[in-house]
Amino acid sequence: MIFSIMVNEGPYTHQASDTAYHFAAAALAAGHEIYRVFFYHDGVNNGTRLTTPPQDDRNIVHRWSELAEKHGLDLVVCVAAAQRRGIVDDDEAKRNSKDADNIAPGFRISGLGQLIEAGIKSDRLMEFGD
Amino acid sequence: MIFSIMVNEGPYTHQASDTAYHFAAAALAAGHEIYRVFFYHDGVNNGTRLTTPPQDDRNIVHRWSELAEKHGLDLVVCVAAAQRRGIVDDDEAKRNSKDADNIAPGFRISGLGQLIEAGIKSDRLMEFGD
Amino acid sequence: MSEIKKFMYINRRAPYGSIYALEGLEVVLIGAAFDQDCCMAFVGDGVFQLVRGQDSTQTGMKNFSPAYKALGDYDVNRLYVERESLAERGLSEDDLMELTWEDEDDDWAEKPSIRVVSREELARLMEEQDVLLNF
Amino acid sequence: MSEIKKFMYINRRAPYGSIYALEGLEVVLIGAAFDQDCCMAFVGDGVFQLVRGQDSTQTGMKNFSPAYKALGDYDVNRLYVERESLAERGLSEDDLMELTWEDEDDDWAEKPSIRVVSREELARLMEEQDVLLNF
Amino acid sequence: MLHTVNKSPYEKNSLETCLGLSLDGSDILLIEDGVYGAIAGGKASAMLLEAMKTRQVYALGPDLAARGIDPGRLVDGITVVDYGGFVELAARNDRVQAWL
Amino acid sequence: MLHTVNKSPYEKNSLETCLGLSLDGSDILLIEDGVYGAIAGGKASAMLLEAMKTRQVYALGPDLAARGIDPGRLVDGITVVDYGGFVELAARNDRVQAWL
Repeated sequence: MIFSIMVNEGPYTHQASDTAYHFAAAALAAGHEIYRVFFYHDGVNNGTRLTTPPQDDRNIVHRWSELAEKHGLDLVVCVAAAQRRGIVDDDEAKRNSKDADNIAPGFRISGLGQLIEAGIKSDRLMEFGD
Repeated sequence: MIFSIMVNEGPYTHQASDTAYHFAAAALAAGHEIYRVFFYHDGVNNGTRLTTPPQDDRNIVHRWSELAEKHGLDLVVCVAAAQRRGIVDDDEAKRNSKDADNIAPGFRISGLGQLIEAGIKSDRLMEFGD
Repeated sequence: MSEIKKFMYINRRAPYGSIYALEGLEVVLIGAAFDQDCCMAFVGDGVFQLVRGQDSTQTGMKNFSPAYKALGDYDVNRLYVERESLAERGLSEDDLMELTWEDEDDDWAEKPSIRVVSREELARLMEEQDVLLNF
Repeated sequence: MSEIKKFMYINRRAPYGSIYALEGLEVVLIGAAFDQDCCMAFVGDGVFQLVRGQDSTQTGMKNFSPAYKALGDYDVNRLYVERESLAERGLSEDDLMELTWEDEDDDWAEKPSIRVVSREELARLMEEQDVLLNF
Repeated sequence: MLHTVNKSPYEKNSLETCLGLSLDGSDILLIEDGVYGAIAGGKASAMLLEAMKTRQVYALGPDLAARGIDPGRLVDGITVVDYGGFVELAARNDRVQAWL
Repeated sequence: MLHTVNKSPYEKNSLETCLGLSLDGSDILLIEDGVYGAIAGGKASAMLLEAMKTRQVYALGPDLAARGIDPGRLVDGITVVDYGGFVELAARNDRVQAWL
């Protein structure tokens, strides 16, 4: 079965990103496919490489990057939501005249159409938020 | 009268930062003093210079920077909350081996003691959150 | 993409207090380009999104309520509003914006997009969907 | 800083679902170094923060409940828990962690930190404070 | 004491908790989505009317306007204030408490 | 249809709204702070017991454990599942709805 996952809240503040991660890992372990993970609203804040969580806590951003690398996941950060919140890749930095970028490995910035497409192409679109 | 203000949510997602801003502006207009604005929880996300909000919308980060410059406000971003969420200044970038920083003009990163001190030194500590 | 799926966008949040209503609407407007079968539901505090006469000038926030009027042009012309939610909040249908669409199969007659339905009707409509997105 | 103010940290959120409880506790522990008069209140879902036997291993989240046991050492020894909130949620005082402090004025006797109070008592305690911080 | 409430009483328990924990003579200011509780005829208005026997209730005008709520629609006796009025309420009361 | 609820019924109206808009035969999974609604003897348990006459209710074990809720404390008839069970419920039902 093909799943897609939507993450609507940033790391640490709400449990949404944690639950989504464990759901994704369990779905992959059960042999399901994950078509896409789409980060919307504050969920885009999962895609910054500048976090330094306490050493005795999980690293939410790294965990997504690693799961993506291991399973070839498509981690998409919504561009409109990202602009409002300051999540930027190299292209976006140039386009908006920013002097730095902060996107984490394995994440890419793209449009809302990617969410709709995920809804069309997947058997189930799972939403995790606040 | 001396006010301090605590902002607990990021820009755009919740109205907290907007209400806090208008409260601060109204307090200054009425001749009150603002000892400090302290950004905690997701509130630290108000302090990134990488946002590009839609052109027909307010720029929340700029607005704080400008108010701070005009009135000499002390805008403090909590370091522990900022580390979890990827808000970084030059010093923090070096300390945590990050290749970029994203702090906005007029904001500084400091410890939670700054919040307690604001509570002690101010007549009223106003909290805005979700 | 030849598949046509039924999308329902469920709105349960008030506008302005948080961004979910605005960013939800952005999804609906983008989604309309995909030629799927889509409708919206307004439940709980979501009904407040459709209240007429919104003026956010003094808050400095963007008044995005005019964008709901564009939905008809994007063929999003079924906006289900839960009757019980309106009543609990001291509202009636007269408090909502007039939202319309033009029916090309009926000589472009202008028809209302808002359909006030009961909780039970809405529950049944939800069961007919393929994708349920919540804002 | 010679002033001594009364700080009350009011906890209204459950742990784990959101970070407010954890980051609130971090404020209390830092605040304890400032020699102010401080206490905590647990109201509504905040009472869930004190439930014993928390084990977050399977969620991958940090179990921060042991940190409440450190509060006594920081002289934060008045944790007011609203009785009505416990009862509504199907809990009793026996479901809460045993939190204690040592009273140096009473030969270091170990005393309980948790004080279950009525809604009315809590409302009066709030009026005695200088600074009320909510998490 | 000034209590602020920024949540809709139809979604979250903040107003109810505020009323349970505020003493007679308190000032209560509804802001942000909290202003939805002020609509006359809504289910929450009974709770507010009861509280108003012993407390003064205010609502933030800019938040009412943004949400399309005409002041004529409010429960009788609620005073509408602007941001300057919010500052005044905070200054006039000895302490403030934010019910989020 | 699978309905997930991630909010405490004592703080927000998500569970109540879910029960009002779910048909007989639905599966309801309590996750995150939603699991607090499953405690027997809590005020919310009556609402859940009524719903369970026609619907199956599940609770996510890892979230119960994190919050110190022993499965023996749950309303009778609630099934505890792990993340794999969550995936199974999502796969087995034709559609999913997240009550946030």
